[in-house]
Amino acid sequence: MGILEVKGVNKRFGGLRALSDVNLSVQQNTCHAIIGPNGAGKSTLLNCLVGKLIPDTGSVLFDGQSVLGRKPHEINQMGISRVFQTPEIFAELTVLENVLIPCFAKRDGAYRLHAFETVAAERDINAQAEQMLRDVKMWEKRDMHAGSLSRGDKRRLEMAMCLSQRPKLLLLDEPTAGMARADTNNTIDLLKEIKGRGDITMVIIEHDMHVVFSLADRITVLAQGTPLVEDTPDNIKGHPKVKEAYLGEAAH
Amino acid sequence: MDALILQTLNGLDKGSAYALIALGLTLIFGTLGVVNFAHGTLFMIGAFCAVTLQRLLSLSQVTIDPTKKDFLGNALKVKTPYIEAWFGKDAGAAIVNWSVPLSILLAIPVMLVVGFVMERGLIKHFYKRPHADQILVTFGLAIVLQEVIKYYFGANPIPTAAPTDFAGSIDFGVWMGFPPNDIIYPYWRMVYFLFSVVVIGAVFAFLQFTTFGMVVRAGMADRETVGLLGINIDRRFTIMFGIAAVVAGTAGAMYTPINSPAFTMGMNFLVLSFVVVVVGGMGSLPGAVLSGFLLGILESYASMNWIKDVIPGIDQIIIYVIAIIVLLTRPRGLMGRKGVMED
Amino acid sequence: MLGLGKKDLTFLLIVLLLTLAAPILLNPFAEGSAMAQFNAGYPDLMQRIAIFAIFAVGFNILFGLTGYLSFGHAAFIGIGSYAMVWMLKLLTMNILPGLILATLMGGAFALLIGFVSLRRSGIYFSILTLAFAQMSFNMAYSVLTPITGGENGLGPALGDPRVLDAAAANGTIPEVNLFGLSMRATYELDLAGRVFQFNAGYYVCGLLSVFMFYLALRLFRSPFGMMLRAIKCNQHRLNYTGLHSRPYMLSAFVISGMYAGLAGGLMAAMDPLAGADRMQWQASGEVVLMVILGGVGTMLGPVLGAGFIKYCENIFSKINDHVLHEWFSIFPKWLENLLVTIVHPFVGQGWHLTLGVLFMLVVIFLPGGLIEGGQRIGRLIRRKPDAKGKAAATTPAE
Amino acid sequence: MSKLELTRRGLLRTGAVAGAGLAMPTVFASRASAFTNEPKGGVVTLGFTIPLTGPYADEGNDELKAFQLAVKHLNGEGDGGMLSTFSSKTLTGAGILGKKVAFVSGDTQTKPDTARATAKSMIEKDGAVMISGCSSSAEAVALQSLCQEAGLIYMVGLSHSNDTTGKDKKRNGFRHFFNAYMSAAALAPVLKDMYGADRAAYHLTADYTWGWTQQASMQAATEAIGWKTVANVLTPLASTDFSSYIAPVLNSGADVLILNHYGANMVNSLTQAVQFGLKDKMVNGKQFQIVVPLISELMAKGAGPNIRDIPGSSNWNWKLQDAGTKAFVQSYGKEYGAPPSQAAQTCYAQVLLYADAVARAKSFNPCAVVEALEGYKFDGLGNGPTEYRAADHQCFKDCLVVKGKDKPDNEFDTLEIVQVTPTAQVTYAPDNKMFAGGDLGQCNPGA
Repeated sequence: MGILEVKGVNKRFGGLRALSDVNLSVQQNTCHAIIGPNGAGKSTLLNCLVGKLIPDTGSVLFDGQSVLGRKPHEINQMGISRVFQTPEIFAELTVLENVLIPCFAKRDGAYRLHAFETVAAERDINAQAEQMLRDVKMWEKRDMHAGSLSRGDKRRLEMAMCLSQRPKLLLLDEPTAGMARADTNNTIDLLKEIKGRGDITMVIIEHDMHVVFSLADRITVLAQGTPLVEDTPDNIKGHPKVKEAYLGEAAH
Repeated sequence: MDALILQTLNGLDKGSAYALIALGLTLIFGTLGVVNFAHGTLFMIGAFCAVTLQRLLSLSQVTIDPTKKDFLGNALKVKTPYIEAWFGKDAGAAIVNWSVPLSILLAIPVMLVVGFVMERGLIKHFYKRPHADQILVTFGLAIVLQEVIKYYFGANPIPTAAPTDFAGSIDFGVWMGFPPNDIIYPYWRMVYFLFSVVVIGAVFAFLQFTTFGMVVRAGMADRETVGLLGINIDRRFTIMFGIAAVVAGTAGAMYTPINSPAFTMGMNFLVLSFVVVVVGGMGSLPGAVLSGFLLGILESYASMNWIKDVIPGIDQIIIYVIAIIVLLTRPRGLMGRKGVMED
Repeated sequence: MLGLGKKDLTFLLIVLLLTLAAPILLNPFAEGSAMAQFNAGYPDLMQRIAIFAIFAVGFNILFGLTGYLSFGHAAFIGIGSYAMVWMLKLLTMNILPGLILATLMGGAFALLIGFVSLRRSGIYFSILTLAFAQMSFNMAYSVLTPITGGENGLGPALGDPRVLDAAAANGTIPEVNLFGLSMRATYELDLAGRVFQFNAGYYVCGLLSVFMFYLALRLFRSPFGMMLRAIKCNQHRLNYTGLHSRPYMLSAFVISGMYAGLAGGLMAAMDPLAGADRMQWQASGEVVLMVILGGVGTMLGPVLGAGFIKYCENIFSKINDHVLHEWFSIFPKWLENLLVTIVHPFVGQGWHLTLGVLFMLVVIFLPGGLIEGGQRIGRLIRRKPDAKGKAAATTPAE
Repeated sequence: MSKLELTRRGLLRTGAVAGAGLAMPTVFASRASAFTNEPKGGVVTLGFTIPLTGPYADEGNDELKAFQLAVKHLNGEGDGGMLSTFSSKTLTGAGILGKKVAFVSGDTQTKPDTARATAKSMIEKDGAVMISGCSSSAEAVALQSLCQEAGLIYMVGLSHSNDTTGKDKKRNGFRHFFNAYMSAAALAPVLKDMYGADRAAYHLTADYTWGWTQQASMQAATEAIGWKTVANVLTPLASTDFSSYIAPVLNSGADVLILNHYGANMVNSLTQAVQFGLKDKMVNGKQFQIVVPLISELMAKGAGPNIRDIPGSSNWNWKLQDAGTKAFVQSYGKEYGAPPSQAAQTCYAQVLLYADAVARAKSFNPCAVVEALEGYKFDGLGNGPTEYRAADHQCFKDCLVVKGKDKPDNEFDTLEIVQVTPTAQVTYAPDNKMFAGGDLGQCNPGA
């Protein structure tokens, strides 16, 4: 039994069948990549995992509990964090504040009227945030407005925000999209390091095969809304079905 | 039953004013994406066009008539409007009498200019700013325009009469087989309702049947794509802003006999017209018109004595109650489109 | 100390000192001098500035931090005022129970209105709050007249029970007080031709406003304040970070409603007649003007804005042609007349025009309000090479 | 206005202190006054609160003109107006008690809230020793209680509600204008003559103290002559569109519409009633009629031809032929080019009455002024012999029944006087139930 169990999920948009009968099992503390050509339903699947979309049929269980119909903040409180395709950060807040917020959310839950405590006085949380920013090598930039960061830094910041919550499951939606090669490598290193700690499960959606093959323990190939194959990276590399699925797409 | 018909009629002309203002607001919002808090002020400026014309027409030559005495015992000063001197007494008096309908001729160019200047001079710079900024800057503009009018015309309402030919009321009841005096309706309000129907019809026809209108409608649906076709959408939108100003302005000018124009009338209508727009659905022209009439009529119904006996004070709050219910149950309003003003 | 950093503490102390010394600071010109009409150090105006500062600071907690533009906050002012007057009528002329009830009622109504309005955002939220406020106003003005006094206004009367007070002697209504200290009590000090009025009511308002300012300062520096700013930035991300934005918004709404309720209560305490007009949407618009003019999202901005508008309303509006002619009398007659003609529309009855123009200029050119204007000027004067780098790094909540 | 004298006082005091050398903390002398804003220099400041915006703004503008004129006359400028016809001869044009009269004025927006704020700043900033002016009774009641609390005299402007000198009367407040009860008492017999005893009335009433008491007075008086009351509908003072209130009148069975509206409110409601054709209709076999119990020249001007033949009552009219009226009309007309309205006359008279009371009492102390005014009998201010009744501070005098003139000779010829109702007919006992529930209380000198 995996930490994340997707069973028989179907989703239609009008006449379009976005997901049909998707089954997926992600084992604890592994990195599971989902790849597939454009329009294969990767994003739809991800949105189903975080409660943004509700599948027509089927179930999504995380840690034995259903995530369907829950609001995003409830899902996050269950231990699922998400990195978006374009970095979603608090642009007008400082880098440090961006990381403090998830730390508070982790400690205090979805809502707490901590109106008369002072941020600066919360030593534990500040220490946590500092550690996290040092980990991603952004401590020097802690006082900058997050909106003025470079794209790569924004991505790292978002990652730091997610990781600072020590989630059980980290969902990454094309974490290296639009990044320069050096940044991509940095990100891979960072993710490898996190993975190396052995206390986190990752689900990653990615186009960049380099990233996928450096990180993933298992790979699911999605095509036209159905999982084509699921296997280890080595086996996927030479799989005929995968080649067939990607054939239409010149880019890959 | 007769009371219901009476209040329906009564609601129609209130609704006409709401619908006309809401129509203009929606045109601006739909085409330019700007929330215009100064729109009520345009209505007010239109109303003062009627006042101005009336004043212009009654500019008088002063002669002294030594045979008569004024209240202080001095010789009486007699005023003769120039217009009577030029066109003869009867023709002159008739022109003065018809100054309100005639003021439309003044209101159209004035409002076009006001609209163009507003759009080119101010609103243009706010297309890319957040809606809150647009609300704030147009709110500021509304205060400024209102104060300018107050400065020139004073704080008091200025009675502006309809042509005497429209004095009195129609007895609708008699046509429908009710006893006389059951359902009466002033002629001028009838005129106002017909006027609003014509204006609304003209705006829809313009959008529906002219190429210009087609482009604008396409632009309302998808601005970027139309821009890509090499059509200068911005200029057309400026013209639409002018048209919206004209709709509001003429509506204001024609409204003067119903309600004496005062500098506050714009702000008074503004809140209501926004409620109308939101109930109708932001960006939906038919929605604006429909909800304008609907709210006008419901407001009239609510002011019926027996309803007020059941729910005291309902006439004062009905519009807001409806707005709240609609917004909570049909977030996009009665006929709103998806994705308008939604974050 | 007081849970504030050193910088904030100094800041608060300065505000406190300014508040205490206001009767002197606002009366810089000798009585009878030509400039005396610019003196603002009389109780009524100082009370008003303090009260509207509370209102604006509270409004800023909602609008400044979360970016939700409410057009209906005046309703809470009215509710606070009515609560206050009813306490004065039923319980005692001591303002304390009234102030507590006013704050609570403000909060309670805000909870109700906020709960419904916050289901929507953006302009829909603005319209919903507007609708609620207009509804409250119209009801207070018509059908609720037995409770609110409608157009007459609601004030204490001779026949009121006032169960906690001793029976009133000689047919006069007892004075509004705080544990016996009359709100009208004024100590007048005649010094070098200046008459300084130290009024008990003002000090109640002033100290309360400093206290409310302090609470707001704490809130701005708290995790809660940070969450609210995060809502303004990116509500989407906040939700995916495990935080439920709606209760945060609702709390902010209720807190700002309580500020408004307290302000309304104080208003009625300083002058025990509550009219429905203070609930009208134009009154809600006024607080928006204050906050924007001063500097939205800043600590001091709303206070500045409130002071500025109330000062103009009371002082600017009294400048008539007569005064203008006096000012410009040093110029030749034709120039004097010309200047008076130019200035005339902007002063006296026309001060709203000045306000409108200024407001537009601020929205267009100075989105940070007077505070930003001050900062820009300060930067121009200093012009240090490192100023640029620092400016980018300062937090917006100065 | 000039406050030169005050400066001198300030200088003198500063000089004295400096002379005393490094002497004492007596520098911090608190100011002692016998009463609120005791005028200490050669100038006395009066505060005029008038509505320049809002539904009664027309009246407010006229009041301001009258106040300015009265101050001029008190200071000996202009032709002296009613100073010469006033029965008391204490006022000689040398200010009040030798002090030059200055004034401050402020807009009340026809709102009691704003009126109080305006008055407060006049009291605290400008040092006004007396407040006068208003054109709604809500303002009057609000200002009266403020002045009672602050220890000033309040000379009511245009306020017609019974409550002003009824349940909300105050020792420090005085009303020259007549009231709703008097209107009804004067009007009812005339209405009976004009329209007969078998009538059914429909009331539209401004929803505040004045409207309520006016409606109650009219209902009582018309029912006493045999009329029936069909309905009474309250309309908010702020409303401008009355169509939904007027539309149901005709089929309600009523044949008279009584508009308990004033100012712009009344101009709008009357215009709309005429638009609905009410004036031309036959109901119950009788010509439908409209009555406006309180009419002013300014409203008549605003309503234009619509006011023709409509009866109502007035406190005063410029066409009266007594010496006081003539002097006032001359003086006002020359200054402003139009005859004064009843609002102007009452405000002008109030300022004179106050000044005279101060002169007779030889003190600005409110308590002395109260004593001088209570039970005071005077004449020559346009209303004939008048008494300030001590029991409720209401003036008792003749009042007028007027009606809109059918064929006006000129633009000011809007009303004609139907009847001058003698004082006796409109007098009532202080404990009349329409005025019950109030208490003058003690006079309050403040400070």
